[in-house]
Amino acid sequence: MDIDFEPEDKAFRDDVRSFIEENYPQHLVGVDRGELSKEDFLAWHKILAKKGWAAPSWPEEFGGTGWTVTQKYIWNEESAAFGTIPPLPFGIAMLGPVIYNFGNQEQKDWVLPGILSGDTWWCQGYSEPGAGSDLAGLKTKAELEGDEYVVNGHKIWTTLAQHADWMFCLVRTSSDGKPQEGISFLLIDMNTPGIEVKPIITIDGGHEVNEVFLTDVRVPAKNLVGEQDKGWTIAKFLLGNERSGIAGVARSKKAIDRLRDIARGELEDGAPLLDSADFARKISELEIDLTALEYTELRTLASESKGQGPGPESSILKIKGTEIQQRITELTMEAVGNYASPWVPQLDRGDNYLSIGPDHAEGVSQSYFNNRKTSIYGGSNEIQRNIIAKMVLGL
Amino acid sequence: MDIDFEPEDKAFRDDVRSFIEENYPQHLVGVDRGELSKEDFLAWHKILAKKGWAAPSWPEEFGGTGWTVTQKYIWNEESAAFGTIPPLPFGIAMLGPVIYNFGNQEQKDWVLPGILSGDTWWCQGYSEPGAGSDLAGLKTKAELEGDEYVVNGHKIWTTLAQHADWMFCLVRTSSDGKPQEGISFLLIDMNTPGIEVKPIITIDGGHEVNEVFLTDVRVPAKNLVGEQDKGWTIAKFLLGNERSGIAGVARSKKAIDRLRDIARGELEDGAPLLDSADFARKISELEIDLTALEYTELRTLASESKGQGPGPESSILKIKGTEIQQRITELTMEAVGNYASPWVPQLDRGDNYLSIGPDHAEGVSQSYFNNRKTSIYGGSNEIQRNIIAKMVLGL
Amino acid sequence: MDFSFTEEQTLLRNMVQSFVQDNYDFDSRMKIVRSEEGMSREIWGQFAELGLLAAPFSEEMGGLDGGPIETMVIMEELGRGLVVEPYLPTIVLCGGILSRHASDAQKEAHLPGIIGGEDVWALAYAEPQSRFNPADVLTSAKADGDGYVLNGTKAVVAAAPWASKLIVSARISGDQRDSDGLGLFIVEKSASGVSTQDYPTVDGNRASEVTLENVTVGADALIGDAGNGLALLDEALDYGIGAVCAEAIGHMKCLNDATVEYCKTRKQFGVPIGSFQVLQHRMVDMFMEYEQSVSMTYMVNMKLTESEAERKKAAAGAKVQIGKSGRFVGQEAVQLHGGMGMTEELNVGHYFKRLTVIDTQFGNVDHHLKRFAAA
Amino acid sequence: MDFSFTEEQTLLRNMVQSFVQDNYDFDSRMKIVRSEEGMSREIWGQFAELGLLAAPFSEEMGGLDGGPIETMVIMEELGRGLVVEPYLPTIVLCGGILSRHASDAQKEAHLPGIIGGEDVWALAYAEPQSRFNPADVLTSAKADGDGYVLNGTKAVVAAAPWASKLIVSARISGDQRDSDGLGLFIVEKSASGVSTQDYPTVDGNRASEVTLENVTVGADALIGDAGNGLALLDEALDYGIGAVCAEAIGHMKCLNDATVEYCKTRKQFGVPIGSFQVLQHRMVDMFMEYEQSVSMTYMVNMKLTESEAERKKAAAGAKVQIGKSGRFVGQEAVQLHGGMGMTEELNVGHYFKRLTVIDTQFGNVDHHLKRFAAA
Repeated sequence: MDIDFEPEDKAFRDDVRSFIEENYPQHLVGVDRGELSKEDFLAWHKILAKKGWAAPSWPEEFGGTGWTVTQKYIWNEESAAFGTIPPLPFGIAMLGPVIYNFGNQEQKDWVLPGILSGDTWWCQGYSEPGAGSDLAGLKTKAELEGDEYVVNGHKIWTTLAQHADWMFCLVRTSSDGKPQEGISFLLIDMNTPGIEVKPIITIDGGHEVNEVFLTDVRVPAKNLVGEQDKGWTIAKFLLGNERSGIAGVARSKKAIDRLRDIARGELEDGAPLLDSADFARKISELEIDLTALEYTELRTLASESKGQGPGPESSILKIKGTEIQQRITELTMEAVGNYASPWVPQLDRGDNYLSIGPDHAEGVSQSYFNNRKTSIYGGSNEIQRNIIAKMVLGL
Repeated sequence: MDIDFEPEDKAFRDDVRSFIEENYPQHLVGVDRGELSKEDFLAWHKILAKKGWAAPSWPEEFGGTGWTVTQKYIWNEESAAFGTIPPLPFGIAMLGPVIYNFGNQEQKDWVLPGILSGDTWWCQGYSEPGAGSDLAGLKTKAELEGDEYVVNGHKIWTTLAQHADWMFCLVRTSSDGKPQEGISFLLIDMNTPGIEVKPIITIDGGHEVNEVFLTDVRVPAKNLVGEQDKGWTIAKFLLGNERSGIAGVARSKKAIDRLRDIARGELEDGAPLLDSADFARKISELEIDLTALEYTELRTLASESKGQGPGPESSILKIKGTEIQQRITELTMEAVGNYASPWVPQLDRGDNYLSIGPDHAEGVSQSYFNNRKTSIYGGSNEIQRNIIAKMVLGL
Repeated sequence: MDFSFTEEQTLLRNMVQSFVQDNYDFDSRMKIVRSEEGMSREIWGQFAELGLLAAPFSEEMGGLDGGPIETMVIMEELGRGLVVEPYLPTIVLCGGILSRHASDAQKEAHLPGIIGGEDVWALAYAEPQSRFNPADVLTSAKADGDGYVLNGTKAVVAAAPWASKLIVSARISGDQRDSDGLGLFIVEKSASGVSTQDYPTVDGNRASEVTLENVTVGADALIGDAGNGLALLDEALDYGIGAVCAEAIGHMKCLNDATVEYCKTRKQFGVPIGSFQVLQHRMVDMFMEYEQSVSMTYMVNMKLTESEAERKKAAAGAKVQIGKSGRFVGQEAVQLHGGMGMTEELNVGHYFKRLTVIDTQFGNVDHHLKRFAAA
Repeated sequence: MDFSFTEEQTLLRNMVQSFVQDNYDFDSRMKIVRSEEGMSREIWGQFAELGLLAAPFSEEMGGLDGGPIETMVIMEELGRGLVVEPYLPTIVLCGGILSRHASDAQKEAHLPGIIGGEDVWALAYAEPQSRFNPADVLTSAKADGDGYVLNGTKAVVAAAPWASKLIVSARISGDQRDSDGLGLFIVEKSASGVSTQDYPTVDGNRASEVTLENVTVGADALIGDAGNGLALLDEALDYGIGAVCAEAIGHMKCLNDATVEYCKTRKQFGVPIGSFQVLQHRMVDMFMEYEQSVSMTYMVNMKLTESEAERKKAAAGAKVQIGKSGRFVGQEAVQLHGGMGMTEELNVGHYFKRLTVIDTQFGNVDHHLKRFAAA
C-alpha cells in the first residue's frame, strides 16, 4: 500500500501535461458548457483522436490507449486541472463498451471508428415519460416488418439530441413475460423520417435535454445490437458503466479551487470571505468528503484493475460524487452573495448583453439550479441506494 | 395573534414562581434523575398534591387545576426554569386520562385519588420483546377464569417498575381477527404472586428500565378498563397523549442555558468556548430549532384549547423534541472536551467516590448515551414519521 | 397570548387568495414575467383597488391600519401565486419606512401615490462590496446648502426597473462600516445623475444596478434625523424579513402539496412513488420544515413591534429557519418530481428558484446565525 | 500508487483476527473490563508472544520493522474485538516516540520492556485547561543540575493506571501556549512526587489524573532536544490518529454487520424490519460512511511518513471523517437495534461508546476542521 507515483508515472504525467498545454484550443479555455457550439464540443475530442487518446477506457485492440489504472487516473487529474471540456460520454463511455462487448463484427467496424474520430455524435434513447427510474417500464415499440423495425414512441431527457447524428435506443419488441424481458437495443439514424426532436428548457434557462418523438421510424434490422428481446442485459451493463464515471473527483477538485479563489475575492465586512470561520469550515468539509471519495474511487479502480468489474459499490461514487458537485455549486452561489441573483440568458444572449457584478458571479445560481439534475439523472440517488441495499447488503 | 401575556397571566406567573421558590425541597435542587430515591421522586409531587396542582392537565372535576392553556404554559416554563424534577408521567399524563375517559365510576373513584396524592406509583406494561414499535404484536395472554384474569407473559422496557405499586398493562384476550383486535387494558397489582421484576442496565450504567415477567398472575376481572378485546382504542389514545407531552420545550431551554454556562467556563486556547464561532453557531442553531418547536407546540395547544384533540401533527413534537434533546446532550458532552470520558458510577457509587474534572462535566457522556433512548421509546421517530405520512399527508 | 386570526384577517386572506387564483395562475404569471416590463401595472392597479396597497398604513393617511399580521397574511398568499409585483419593496420596505419615520409633509407628498398604485418604490441599500451588512456604505451624501449631493453605486436593487422613486442609504459622516452617520434619502429615479442598469433576476423579478452621480436632493429628501439611518434601515429590513418569511411559507405550502399530489399519481415499478417509505419520510420532513417555518413566521411577525433587541433576535432566528427550510423543501420538491421538476414548464422549479433567492435576501443563514448569537 | 496489502500484511491480519476471535469474545472482554485491574496482563503477554508488540520497531531493536500499514491492520482487528489492552498508548504513541526520537541508550533501556510485554506506557500530554491543544502546557520542567524538576497536572491520561512508565510533556521555557519550549520526559510512575487518581472511562478503558510534584528526572529522561517537544508530540498524535481511525473502522464494520443481520431477523408488523426502505437506506448510508472512513484511514496511514505538512493535513482530514462517520454509524446502529441497542448486555452499545470517545480523542471534529483549513 503506497500513495507515491513510480518514476515512470511521473514522466507520463509530465508528458500528458505538456500535451494538453500545447494542444488545447485557446478559445475553449475556461468556457462554460452552456455556451458551446457543436464544433466546440468536438474540437478537443478531434485533437485527442489524432493523438490516439480519445478513448483511454477502451481496450487497445479497439482504439484504447493501453494505459494502466494509474495512468488513467493521471490523465483525468491533468485534464481536470487544466480545465478541458469534459469528453462527451455518449460514444466513448456508453456506447463503445456496449458495441465491443455485445456487437457483431460489422457493428464494431462501423460504430467504433466514428466514435473515436468524433464524426458520429451519439445520443441516448433510454428514458420515457412513463419510465424514468423504472427503466423497464418503457413503452416505445419496435415491430419487425421484413428486415426493418418500425419504431413508435416517445423518449425524454435526451441530452444534446439536438446535435446527434445517431441514437442508441431501448425499445420494446415484446410484451410477454416480465417487463425486463422483451427489450431490445437498437441503433437509429437521427435523419430517418419520423423523428422529431423537441427542446426542453430547464430551470437554469438552458437547452441541454430534449424530447424525441418517433413515429413509424424504419430501422434496418441489422442495427439491432445483441439478441432481440435480450436488451436488458445491455441496458444494465451500460448503466453500470455510467455510474462509475460519474464521481467526477478531479473536476470537483478544480471546482473547489475555483470556489476558494472566489471566496478569497469576496469580502465580508472588508475581510476575505475565505477567512470567515463558517465559510472556511464548509470548504474544509467539502474537501475532506472529496478526498474520501477520491480514495474510494481509487480503491474501486484498483480492484477493477484486478479484473473485478465495477460492482454495485460503484453506486457510492454516483451518490457521493453528485452530492459533492451539488454542494460545490451551492456554496459557490452562496459565496457571491447578492450577485447570485442576476439572470444570465443561456440562449439568445445577444450582442448588447452586459454582465452584472463581478465576473466570477456570472451564472453561479444557474449552475446550481442545473446541477440539481445530477441526483435525478443516471439512476436517481434513491435508486442507487436501493441498488446498494439489495446487491451489497443483501436486504 | 398576539404574543404578550395579559396582566392576569403575569400575576399568575408571579404566584407560581413564588410558590415554587418557597416550597421546592432544598435537597432536590439541581439533582440528577439517576440519583433519585423513590421518596425523592415523589417529594415534590406530594407538595403539589396538597396545593391541588398535581394534575394541571386533568379536567377540574377529577382534580385538575382548571388552568387556561396559557397558564399551563406558564406553569411548565416556571417549573423548568427553576429546574424542578419533572413529574412522573405514568399516573398523571398516561393513566389518569385513560381512567376518566374510559374507566367506570368505581375505577375513577379508586385510581384517580391515588395518582393525585402520589400514594400509588404506576408503571406501564406495553412493550414486549417481540412487540416494540409494532405494539399490536403483543403476546402476553390474559384468560378469564371465573372473575379473574390469569395473565402470562413478558413485558420489557418497563420504566421504574422497581418502584411501582401497580401496572397498567396491555394484554391479549383473544387471538381472533386482526392483531389490533383482542387486546385488553388491565390494571395489575405489582404485589400479586407471579410477578418478577428484573432490572435492565442501560449503556449509561443506569437502572431505569426493567423486564417484568408475569406467570399465572391472577387479576380481578373488575380491573379491566373499558371493554374486553377493545383495548386498542385505549392504547392508541394513551400513545397520542404520550406524544404531546414529549416535546419538553421548557426543559430544553433550561438545558441550553446550562450548556451555555458550561461553554462559558470551558476554555479553548485560553478563550471561552462560547466565543468560538463553531460552537456559538451550534448553540444558535439549537436555540432557533427550539424556538420553532416552542411555537409549533403553542399552535398545537391553541387548537387543542378550541376542542381539537392532539392530532397526528403532535408527532412533530415527539420527533423534533427528542432530536433537540439529543443534540443538547451531545453538544454538552462536546463542550467538556477530554473530561467527557470519565465514567461516573450510576449504581453503588460508594462513599469514596471522587469526581474527576470540573463539576459540570460529571456524567455528561452518560446523559448523552441515556438520551439515545428518546428517539426509540414512546413510538420510535420512524414510527412517528409513518404516522404523519399516513394520517396527515394521506400517503 | 393568542394564536388565532381575527375575522378581518381571515376575510383579507380569502380575498387575496381568490384574487390570485382568479387572476394569477401560473400561465398568467409566466406571461407577465416574460413581458417587456416584467410586471403588470394592471394587476398593481387592482391591488390598489382591493385596498392591498393601503393595508399597513394608518387610517389618517388613507390606509387600513393593518399591522405585521395583515402583511403576513397578504405576503403568504402572494407567495402562493409567486406574484412578482413589488409589494415587498414598495409597501413593506419603502412604505414602512415612510409610515414609521417620515415627516407629515413627506407622508402627504408620497403615501397617496403608493396607496393609489401610481408609484412603485425601491429600497437601494446594498452596495457591490457590502454583502449583507447594511452599514457597509460607500455612497456619500455631502451636505450642500440645505440639501445633499449623493454619489455612489447601489447593487441589486429589487424592483428598481419599475420604480419611479427610490429610498437610498448614503453616508453623511463616518467611515465605511460605521453604525453612525447614515441617512435615508428619497430620490426620484428621474433625477439628474441617477442612472440604472436593469436586468432580470433568477426568481422572475427585476433589479437594477443604480449609479448616483452628483445627485442633488433637498433637505426634504432626508427621512428622520441625519446620521440615524441605520436604525431605520435595520428595522425596515426586519419588517422585510417578516414579509419574505410569509412569502416563503406560501411557496413551501404549494411545493409540499404539489409534491404529495405528484407522488400519489406518478407511477414507477407499477405503484405510485408515494408508496415508497423513503419518499414518504422525505415528504414528512418537508412537512415538518414547513410547520416549523410557519411557527417562526408567526413568531417574527408578532415580535416586530416589540423592543429592538427582541425584534432583531426574532428576525434573525426566523430568517435562519426560512433559509434552511426553504432550501430543503425546494431541493426535495425538485428531486421528488424527478426530471419534471427540472423543467421551466412546471411551477415547481419557479418556487424553488424564488426560495433560493429568499435564502440570500436580507442576509443568508450564516449572516443571521451570527446576528442571532450577537443579539 | 498501490492499494493492495502484501502477503505478510494479510497474514498479520489473519493472525490478529483469529487471536481476537478465539480469546476475546464479548463475554471475555466484559470480564476483563469489569475486573479489578481492567485489563488482562495475560492477553498482553500473548500479544508479546505473537510479536504484535514488536511490530512497528526496527529489527535491530528486536522489532519486526513494520510501518503504519501494519499498525493499521493490527488496530483495525483490535477494534473489531473492542480490545482494551493498551496497544495505542504503549506501542503506537510512546513506542513510536521512542523508536523515532530516543537516543540509542534510551532505546536500549526501554524498548525491550515494551516489546517483551513487561511495561505498559502512557502518554501524559493533555492538561485540565488544554482541551485539544498539545502546546497548551502549564506543567513545568525546571533545569536542575543535569536534570529537571517537573511540576504540574496531566489530565485524562489513557492507560496510566496500568502503566509503569510515562512520557510527560512539560514546559522548559516560554509561555503557556508557545510552540517552542516543550520537552518530552520519560518518568517512572513510581518516582517520588508522582501521584495518580485512577478511574474507568465510558468506553471501558482506564485513565488517570496524574500529578507531578517536584519530580526529579535525570538528563537521560529527555527525549530529543530540549524545547523541541511539540514537534515530536504532534507527530506522535498524528500516528495516534492513524491508529484510532483503523480501530474505528473495525468498530464500524462490526456495527454495520450486526445491524444488517439484526434487521434481517428482527420482525415487526409480520416482516423483517430490514424490509422497510427507510431502514434500508439508513443502512446504505452507514455502509457509505464506513467505506469513506476506510478510504480516509488508508489515506492517512499512507501519508504519515510524507512531509510534515502533508501528514498534518491528512491526519486532520481523516480524524474529521472518522469523527463524523463514527458518530453517525454508532447512533444509527443503536437506533436500528431499538431498545436492545440501549442495553449493556449487547456489544452494540459498547462499540457506540468507544466510537464516541474516539471522536474526542486527539481532538474532535471542530478542532481538526480548523487544523485542516490551516494546514
